[in-house]
Amino acid sequence: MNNESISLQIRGGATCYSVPIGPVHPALKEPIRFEFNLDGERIVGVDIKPGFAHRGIEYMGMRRNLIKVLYLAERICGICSISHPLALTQAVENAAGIEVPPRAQYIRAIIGELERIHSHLLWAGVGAHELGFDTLLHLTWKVREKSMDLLEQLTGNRVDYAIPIFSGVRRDIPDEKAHLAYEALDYYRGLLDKMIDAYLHDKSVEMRTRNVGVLSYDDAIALCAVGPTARASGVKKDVRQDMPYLAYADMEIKAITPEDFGTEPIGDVYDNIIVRLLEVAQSIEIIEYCLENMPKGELMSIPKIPALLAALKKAEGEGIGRHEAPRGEVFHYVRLEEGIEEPVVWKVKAPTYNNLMAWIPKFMGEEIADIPIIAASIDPCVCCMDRVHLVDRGGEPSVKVKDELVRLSREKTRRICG
Amino acid sequence: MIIGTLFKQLFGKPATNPFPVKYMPRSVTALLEKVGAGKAAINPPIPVPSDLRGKIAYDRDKCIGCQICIRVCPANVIEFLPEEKKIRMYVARCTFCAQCVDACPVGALSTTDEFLLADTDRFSENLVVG
Amino acid sequence: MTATLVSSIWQGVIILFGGALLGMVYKGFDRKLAAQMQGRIGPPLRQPFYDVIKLMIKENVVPDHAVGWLYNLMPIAALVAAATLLFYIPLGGFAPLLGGYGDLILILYLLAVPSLAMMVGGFAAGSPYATVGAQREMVMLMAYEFPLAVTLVSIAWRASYLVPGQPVFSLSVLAAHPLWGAVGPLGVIGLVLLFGALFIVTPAELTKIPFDIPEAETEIAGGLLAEYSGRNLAMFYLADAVKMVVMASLIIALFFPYGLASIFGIGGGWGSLLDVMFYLVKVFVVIFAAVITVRVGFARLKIDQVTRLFWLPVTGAALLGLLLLALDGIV
Amino acid sequence: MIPEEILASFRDAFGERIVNERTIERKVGTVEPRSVYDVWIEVDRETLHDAVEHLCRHFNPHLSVISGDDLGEKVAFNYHFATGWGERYGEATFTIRTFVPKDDFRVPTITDLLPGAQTSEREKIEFFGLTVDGIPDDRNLFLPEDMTIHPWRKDLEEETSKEVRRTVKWEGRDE
Repeated sequence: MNNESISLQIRGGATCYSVPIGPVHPALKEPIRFEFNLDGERIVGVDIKPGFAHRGIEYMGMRRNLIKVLYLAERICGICSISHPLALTQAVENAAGIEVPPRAQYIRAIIGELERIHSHLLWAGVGAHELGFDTLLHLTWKVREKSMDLLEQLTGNRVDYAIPIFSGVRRDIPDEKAHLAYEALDYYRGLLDKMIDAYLHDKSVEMRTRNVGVLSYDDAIALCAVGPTARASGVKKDVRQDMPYLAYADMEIKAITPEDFGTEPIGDVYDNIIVRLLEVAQSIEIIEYCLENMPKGELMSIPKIPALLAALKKAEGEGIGRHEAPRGEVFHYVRLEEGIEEPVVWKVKAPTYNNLMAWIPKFMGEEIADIPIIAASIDPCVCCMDRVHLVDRGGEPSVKVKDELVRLSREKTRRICG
Repeated sequence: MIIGTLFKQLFGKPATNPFPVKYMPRSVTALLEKVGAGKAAINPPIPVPSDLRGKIAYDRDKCIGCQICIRVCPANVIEFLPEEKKIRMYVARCTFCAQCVDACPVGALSTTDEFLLADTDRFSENLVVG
Repeated sequence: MTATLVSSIWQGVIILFGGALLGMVYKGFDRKLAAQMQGRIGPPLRQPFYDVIKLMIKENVVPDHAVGWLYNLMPIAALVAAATLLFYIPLGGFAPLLGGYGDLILILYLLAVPSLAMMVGGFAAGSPYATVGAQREMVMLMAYEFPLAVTLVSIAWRASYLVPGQPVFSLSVLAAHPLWGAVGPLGVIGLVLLFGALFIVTPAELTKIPFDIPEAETEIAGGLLAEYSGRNLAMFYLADAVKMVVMASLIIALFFPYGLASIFGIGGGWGSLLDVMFYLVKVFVVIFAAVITVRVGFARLKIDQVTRLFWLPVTGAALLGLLLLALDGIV
Repeated sequence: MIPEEILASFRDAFGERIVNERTIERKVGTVEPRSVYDVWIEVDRETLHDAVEHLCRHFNPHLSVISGDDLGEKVAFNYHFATGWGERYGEATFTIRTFVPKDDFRVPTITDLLPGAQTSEREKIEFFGLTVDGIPDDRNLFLPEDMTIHPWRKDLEEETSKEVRRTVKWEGRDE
């Protein structure tokens, strides 16, 4: 691919017209704006503008103590609500040199993989909805409930599990709860064939996804794509395999590509479905291994919170934490200084941050009808800031704060009712 | 084949839990009044585990006023009352991480399984603990 | 003379309101059963009525860039065309009110009018989504009109040999002389093919999944209807409901016009009532099979895929059906 | 990949131009612990582009992100790469750090080598006010287009907090 041609902004010729998609659009689950230049139904140019939900989390995080930062990190994304804490705890533990007890490592991995199951099922449902196949959406989300229920049983909440903490985990998985996990795993194992049948052997799904939104192997590498998006193109990149961490270091984990399904990787949406469904199967195996081989022992190496706060305040150094989230690599960089409770630097990299650029080759040359499914194919998670909004009504674009928006809304209500 | 599943579901029970009522009532407030008076029943929510991280309960007598919970609370829910050396929590801001429960050295805080906390006033009696 | 006119007007009013009412009831069934099939509870059966009432009292927004008069006129055109259709279609075993003044060809044109109205409304709305939707509707019309026309004309043409001396393009004549018993085995195969073609055209005519491309909620946010609101949207909604009944009635009139009353030998008022009930059941079955099951069982197709589907296999099936009917006439 | 290999290759190619280098070994695994490595090297801004080019030519890197650390007079930019992906235990993180003085606040772009770096570079432009020479697109990415403040610059703290405070006023209560 010609490097100069890749930009977030590619414009077509003069005969084109432009169609804006987003920030509010039924195809998008989170606010992001695409401006497509179209020639008939064909996409010849695209400009991507994220940032409608930028909350300044890193800015906030550099102004509060690390335990508070942990829960802030959990709220970067509601779906990867364990991935960011896992990466952050590892970064801080690497920086401060804190050991994590083996049992805690296993529990972190179990919750992480459960999240992968529910996230991939969520994605599969959204993908079906984008194709206009709502029935498949409802069927998929119905079975997704089981993993959410299990997470609620194990952690005490359906989202934002609050399980990892620096130096360990906060809750144990006792034997009386482990059987619930086995039950859920059996449930999913029995469903896998049906899922693969419903998605991969359905004619209308195949018609809409095969050779649509192709990301070539070379583009995936040049654009630094991560996670299932990269693996669908045949790039065998998976942090759990490449640079193991936590309990993943005890297991033989292999990056899943369409080759495991017996097909050549093309990098289209269909391959994305293959990779994600097979990863659900992989997660089931990992959880089972973890449950069976979970060592006994303590949960936190520094169990007292005041002692933990003191240890973190004393720590000096920098650390990198990486975790293979359902959508790809999550990366946290933290620098701590002695005597300062807050992280001096905290940089968060969510998977969509890398995959943003992968959208461009995927969109180019496709049709309007493919926009939703291609947009969904990288499983975007637009986790970003602000409660201000730009409004352009004839004059200069101006920043409206919430009070003003409330006032405008009330005015309109009055106008309609009166 | 998916069609088979569809027909099975056509005659089966829907997956949706009809909490609180199956269809939108003509008037929500009237229904709530009726439920309050015991004249109507609503469908219960799906049972939650006993160790759900719900609304935090506060044992005022046990509290020693050490303020560790205030240091760890990510949402600044907890206010310190200096005269009495006790705390007050504004549940409307709570993120239900229960870190304060873990941090409390004397066990004055605990989680409950209460989660139906919607209210029109964020300072209502139900949403201020302590 | 005056008496017949008054009675005709009365009948017309009854048919109009009855048709709209029926359409909304079937829409309610459509939503409820689709929900059940998807494992949901779904809205109550009377939800379409709530929707229409709510839309009627909502603000009618006209976008800044729209061509106002055209934009506001099109919903009325769509509803009027759909309502007019009711007068030409045999409902409940009765002969159509205006059966003597128009025939199958008129019905064919009237069926296209609501789609055309939506298309013009979409272009007039001045929104890119509506424009894309209108372009898609145009392509869709071109795709499914041909097999639809072939199907209707083949049947009438074959009937012209079997019931000589009658205006065979009139639906009531066709309904009175079902072809199934009159043709040979080749003809039956031909009729089955024609029925299949009409069956596939039905969801496209009604813009339901997998052919809801002009509206495609997740792609172009409702497309043609993206800018419509309030009363205008309610009129399109009603037109759609009426069209559903009309399409089902058309299939019934052409292929399943049989009544129960003659079989059981019940005459008079009770017989008519039984036939009406049976007709309602038949409409329900057709809608269930051609609309509800199809729309929950498939993904939305793309416009090029739809065009290919209608021009090659569906048109092919319709033409083959025509050929078989012709052969049947010769043999 | 053993980090020595990468480091040796860099020493050969750049010699004295590598200001600083550091390898951190970590043990992972609870049953049979094995080592994984974090490698850090520091180069001058002038060497940055060459170093990344060398990395791209020989080690097929993946750029995770570029992080920035405001140190007062200058800002440290860490280019967090990872190389050797594709096999078990094959990967090591490889961070190239460069210090950029605030009075000459510019770095060369690396998007000509790795197009995927654009997101990260644009983020540095808006959040630090950095100038990236040769980047094909330097518009704001995450922040509104008319936003002029640079939130991660510690010397511009006052302006930033004024903007932040204006937008996070809690309805009915000024905090």
